Amino acid sequence: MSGLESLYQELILDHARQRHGFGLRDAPAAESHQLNPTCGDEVTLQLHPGPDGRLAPIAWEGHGCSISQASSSCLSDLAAGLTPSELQALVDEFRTVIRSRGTLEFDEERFGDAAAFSGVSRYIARVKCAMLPWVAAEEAISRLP
Amino acid sequence: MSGLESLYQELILDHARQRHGFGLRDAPAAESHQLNPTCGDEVTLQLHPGPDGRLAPIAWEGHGCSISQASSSCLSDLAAGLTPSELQALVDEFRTVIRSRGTLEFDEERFGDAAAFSGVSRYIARVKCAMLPWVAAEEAISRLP
Amino acid sequence: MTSTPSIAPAVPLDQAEIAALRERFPILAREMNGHPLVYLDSGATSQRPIEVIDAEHDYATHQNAAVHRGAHLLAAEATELFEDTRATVAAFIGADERELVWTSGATAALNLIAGAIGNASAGLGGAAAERFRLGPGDEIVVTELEHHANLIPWQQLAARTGATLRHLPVDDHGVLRLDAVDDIIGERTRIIAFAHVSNVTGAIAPVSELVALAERVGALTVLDACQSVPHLPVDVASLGVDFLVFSGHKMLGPNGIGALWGRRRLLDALPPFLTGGSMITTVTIDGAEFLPAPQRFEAGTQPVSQAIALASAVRFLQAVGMDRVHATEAAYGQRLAAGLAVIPGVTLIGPPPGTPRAGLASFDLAGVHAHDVGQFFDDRGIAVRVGHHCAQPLHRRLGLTASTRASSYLYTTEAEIDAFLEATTLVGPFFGVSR
Amino acid sequence: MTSTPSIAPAVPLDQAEIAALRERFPILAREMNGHPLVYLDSGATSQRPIEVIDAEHDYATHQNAAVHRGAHLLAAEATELFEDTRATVAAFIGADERELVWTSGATAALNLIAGAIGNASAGLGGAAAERFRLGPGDEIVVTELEHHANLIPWQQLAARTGATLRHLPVDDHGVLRLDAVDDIIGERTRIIAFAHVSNVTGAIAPVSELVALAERVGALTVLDACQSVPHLPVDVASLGVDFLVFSGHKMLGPNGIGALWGRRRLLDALPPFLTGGSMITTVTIDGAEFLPAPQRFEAGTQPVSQAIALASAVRFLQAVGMDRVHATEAAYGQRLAAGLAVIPGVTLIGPPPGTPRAGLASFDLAGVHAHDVGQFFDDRGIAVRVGHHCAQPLHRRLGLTASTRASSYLYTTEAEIDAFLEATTLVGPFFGVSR
Ligand SMILES: Cc1ncc(COP(=O)(O)O)c(C=O)c1O
Ligand SMILES: Cc1ncc(COP(=O)(O)O)c(C=O)c1O
Ligand code: FES
Ligand code: FES
Repeated sequence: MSGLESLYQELILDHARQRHGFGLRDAPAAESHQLNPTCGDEVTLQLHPGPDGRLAPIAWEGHGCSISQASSSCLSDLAAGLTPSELQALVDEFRTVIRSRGTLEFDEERFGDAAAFSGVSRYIARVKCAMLPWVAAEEAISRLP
Repeated sequence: MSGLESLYQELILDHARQRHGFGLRDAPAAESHQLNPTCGDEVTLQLHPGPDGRLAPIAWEGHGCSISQASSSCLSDLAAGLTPSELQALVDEFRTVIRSRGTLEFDEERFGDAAAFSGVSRYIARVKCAMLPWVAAEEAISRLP
Repeated sequence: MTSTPSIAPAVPLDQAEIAALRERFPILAREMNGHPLVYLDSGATSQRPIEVIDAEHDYATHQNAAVHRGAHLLAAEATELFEDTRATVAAFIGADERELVWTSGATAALNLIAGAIGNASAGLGGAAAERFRLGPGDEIVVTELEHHANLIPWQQLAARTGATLRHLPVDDHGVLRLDAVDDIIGERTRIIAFAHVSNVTGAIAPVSELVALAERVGALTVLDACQSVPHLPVDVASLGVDFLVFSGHKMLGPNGIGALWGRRRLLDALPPFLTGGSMITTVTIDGAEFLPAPQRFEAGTQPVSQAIALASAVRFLQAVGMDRVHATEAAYGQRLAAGLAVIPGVTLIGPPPGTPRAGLASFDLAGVHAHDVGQFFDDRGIAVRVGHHCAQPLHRRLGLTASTRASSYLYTTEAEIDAFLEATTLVGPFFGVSR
Repeated sequence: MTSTPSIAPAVPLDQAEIAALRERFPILAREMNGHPLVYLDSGATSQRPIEVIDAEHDYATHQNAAVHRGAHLLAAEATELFEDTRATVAAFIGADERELVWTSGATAALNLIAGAIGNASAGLGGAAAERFRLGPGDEIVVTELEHHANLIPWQQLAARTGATLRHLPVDDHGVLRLDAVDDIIGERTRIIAFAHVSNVTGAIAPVSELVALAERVGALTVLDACQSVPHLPVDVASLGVDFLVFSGHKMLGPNGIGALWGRRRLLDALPPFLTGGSMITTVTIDGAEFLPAPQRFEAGTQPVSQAIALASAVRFLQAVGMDRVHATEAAYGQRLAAGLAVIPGVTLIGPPPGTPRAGLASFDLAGVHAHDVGQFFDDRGIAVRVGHHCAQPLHRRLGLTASTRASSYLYTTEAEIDAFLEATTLVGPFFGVSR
């Protein structure tokens, strides 16, 4: 797999084109807006309550590169059915791996499609792209009532 | 003659100690104050009328290094008996030689004791010292009524 | 349209000459991601020839000393070298050396002008500085395509003084609309600040028209020459502006140095901006008197080794000939514009092919974010710039957040331009953008 | 009296260690006027070891690119190198890297603080910046021995805001008079700015006393650490000041770089000073929003190669050990003071022999102008500084226009100190000053 193909895995390009969870909804439990100052891209992300005190899929809007869009899309799927503190644990893990400069890999069991982001961790300049929605999720969690 | 002795010739050190023309007088025909910004030293110089439309010895006060003090002292002597335009011509010649970086020498006939300043022209940092009273003389000439 | 003095068409460098020049730039021999480096980011920062790198090295190794304050020979030598660099760089833009002020870069130079005018407006600088005073009712005019460095300092000046900031708009391609000029520039206009060459569109500003307008209304002109001094013959006398700024690192020189040029009578009337050592005559605990320009604006220890390296860069450029540099890059600009314009999905920003532009071009590729475009190029060893290029208002006006820019210099080859164009055709397919 | 954390007495470098260190400094092998160079002007600017010179050379040769905005690998590499330098230099002064702002030098850093407070006082920076607002009735306190760089910016700030500038006086030897403190520092005091080590007297300021006073009245403290960071172990946390500045070229680093350190909550509340690219989040034609510190204060292209060289200088100093550097120079300071004090006609400036001082000493020689003294030294290859050392108020207070200063560094030998002292005994006789 060439460098470029490890970064832009098919799964990532698919998520970037078909953005799961795109579109904000009324009455979120919490919301966060994040801007990536190096590029000017933005995401607005909402947490909505689902059944059993767990979260519904994340709703979001924003614009950015395919990495950030795909990351938001995968995150939307992943959040569904987690408790806020489980989601926070996932954010922490995601950050650890994505900042590892290629020394760590995502666990496919835990991260599903988002495991395709393993290749991003070698591209220091793109780590912020992948992190963008996760930072927003973290802030939104801290704002939950 | 070592470098230092060519710069500080006996004549120069004598003039620096026994400053001819030191002390301002009332009612000058023209006056100028000059400051050497690199060191903060200053000179105030006066032109006074002498006989036959010619100049009296220059009167001056100020503080500075031995080069600037000796230069003022020699200039005071030299100006006596010159017309203002003759003095201006001397200023121009002095400037040319002192800025020549050692390539020109002062004519002893014309410059008298001030010919001892030939050695200064090789010390770029000290050219401003030697020039200080001459710049003041030039400004004073331009202010003559 | 260009206000540069070279009218006779110069001969572009031929590719053999360029190949020889490239030998002087060690970094151009690097490999990136398994490909030879294709450096098309000179608009951001240029590479340095070995002469320039060595000039700084030699100074640090043999001659380093504090300038202007030294009685010792080492300091006298350093001072002389330093002052010679001022004469060299001033001559390069047709200026008197007393009109050239060293700064840490173009951004610092623009802040200096705006900040000094702000000081004058706050009453500093005495009667001489009165002419610079701004207040409510006064207007500062910029253009919609300015680099943030030539925009935010004026916003800040307006905020501090109560003056109003206005702007000359651009059209849908990012080209300055001169039809709007009469509504914007008028009796209230006190300052007109604009880029000589846009770092995004590559367009060359109508300097003489804007200078004529400024003269009619008595406004000061400030020219951001960051993208012109490195690439075109620039002569301040024929440009007719009042102030001009540029950066060393964009013209084969090092980081950390730039310059402000200004008319002497203006510089001598302007109060200082940065204050400290080496710019004063007399200081008491309560107040200070300042040296005339340029020293008045050069507080503190100066970038001496950088000035020496910059002078070496200037000699390198002079040896090649700025008219030939310009002719070479103008041809590259056309090749880039023409090549991009025909690629499916590409929208070229700035002047259309066939109209004058500098040796750079920016574009948008429908459906692919600029950072993804840049990543694709990087994988092939092609270094381009992506983002808003510090010109957010222009991008917003064009409906973009980011674009991709290729910018050339005298060491760029035709083959590199073509490699870039070929890669551009492959980006859409890679990202599956159907067309 | 010193507020540095090193209490345990460190062992000075022995002369063999110094001889080995000197091998790293190529310029020290130079001859001046037929004599080996004796460089006693490190207080003005220090010399650079080959490691530092090469760090910059290597960067320019292999890695140069614009940082922070690049999608390409060259830019990513440069950005990483650049950000690592911040961590290195911050750690050197015990700081968090988010609290370290690059500037072009200490003068620029002091202007940044004073200018940003000026902006806050003009209403910029919103509610967060309110705490910095100065106006009539407020007081800024400096000392009578400040370098012009830590005096004129405060004069300008006072002039712009209507605040009053006051000063702590010195005694007849140029030593700070703490007995006057209670009359000067009080409820109206908003800022206290002072030098950690005086570049003229070599005295070390009573930092903890002044910080305690500032805390009592709620004033901000600004420490000019130009002559301390290069020579003593400095730890911002134990100093307790709010802001601190220093210059790279005085600590084995290159020209064109310096730093401002500030407490994070203060930096984040302070409006920017220089504005332009790379310090914003969103820019419209009418206004801009700024990044947090440190980027908020780093407008435009940064001194990247200089930061890399400075980090290399810091590693050099760390390898030697700042406590040992300090111990070595403290001994030289005593040797200088004791040696000068007994020479006929010499008046030592600053603390008397036996009291703590840095590794420098300034003096007046009755009947011989300082520039003549300097010339005498120069003829023997001894480079010292003469003049007012950018401290005119101090010199005026001592009844002098100029003095002669010898300043050491880690590469200075005892033999050099002694050669200087011996030469000093010969100056009076040469100029025929009878005694
Ligand atoms: C048109 C223009 N103006 C200003 C600047 C700012 O220059 P610097 O970052 O060197 O201060 C740049 C470069 O980034 C530019 O291209
Ligand atoms: C005590 C002190 N403060 C400030 C400065 C100014 O530093 P710079 O000229 O590097 O900006 C110096 C050095 O000249 C200094 O010794
Ligand atoms: S480039 Fe903006 S989020 Fe990726
Ligand atoms: S040193 Fe001041 S006049 Fe000579």
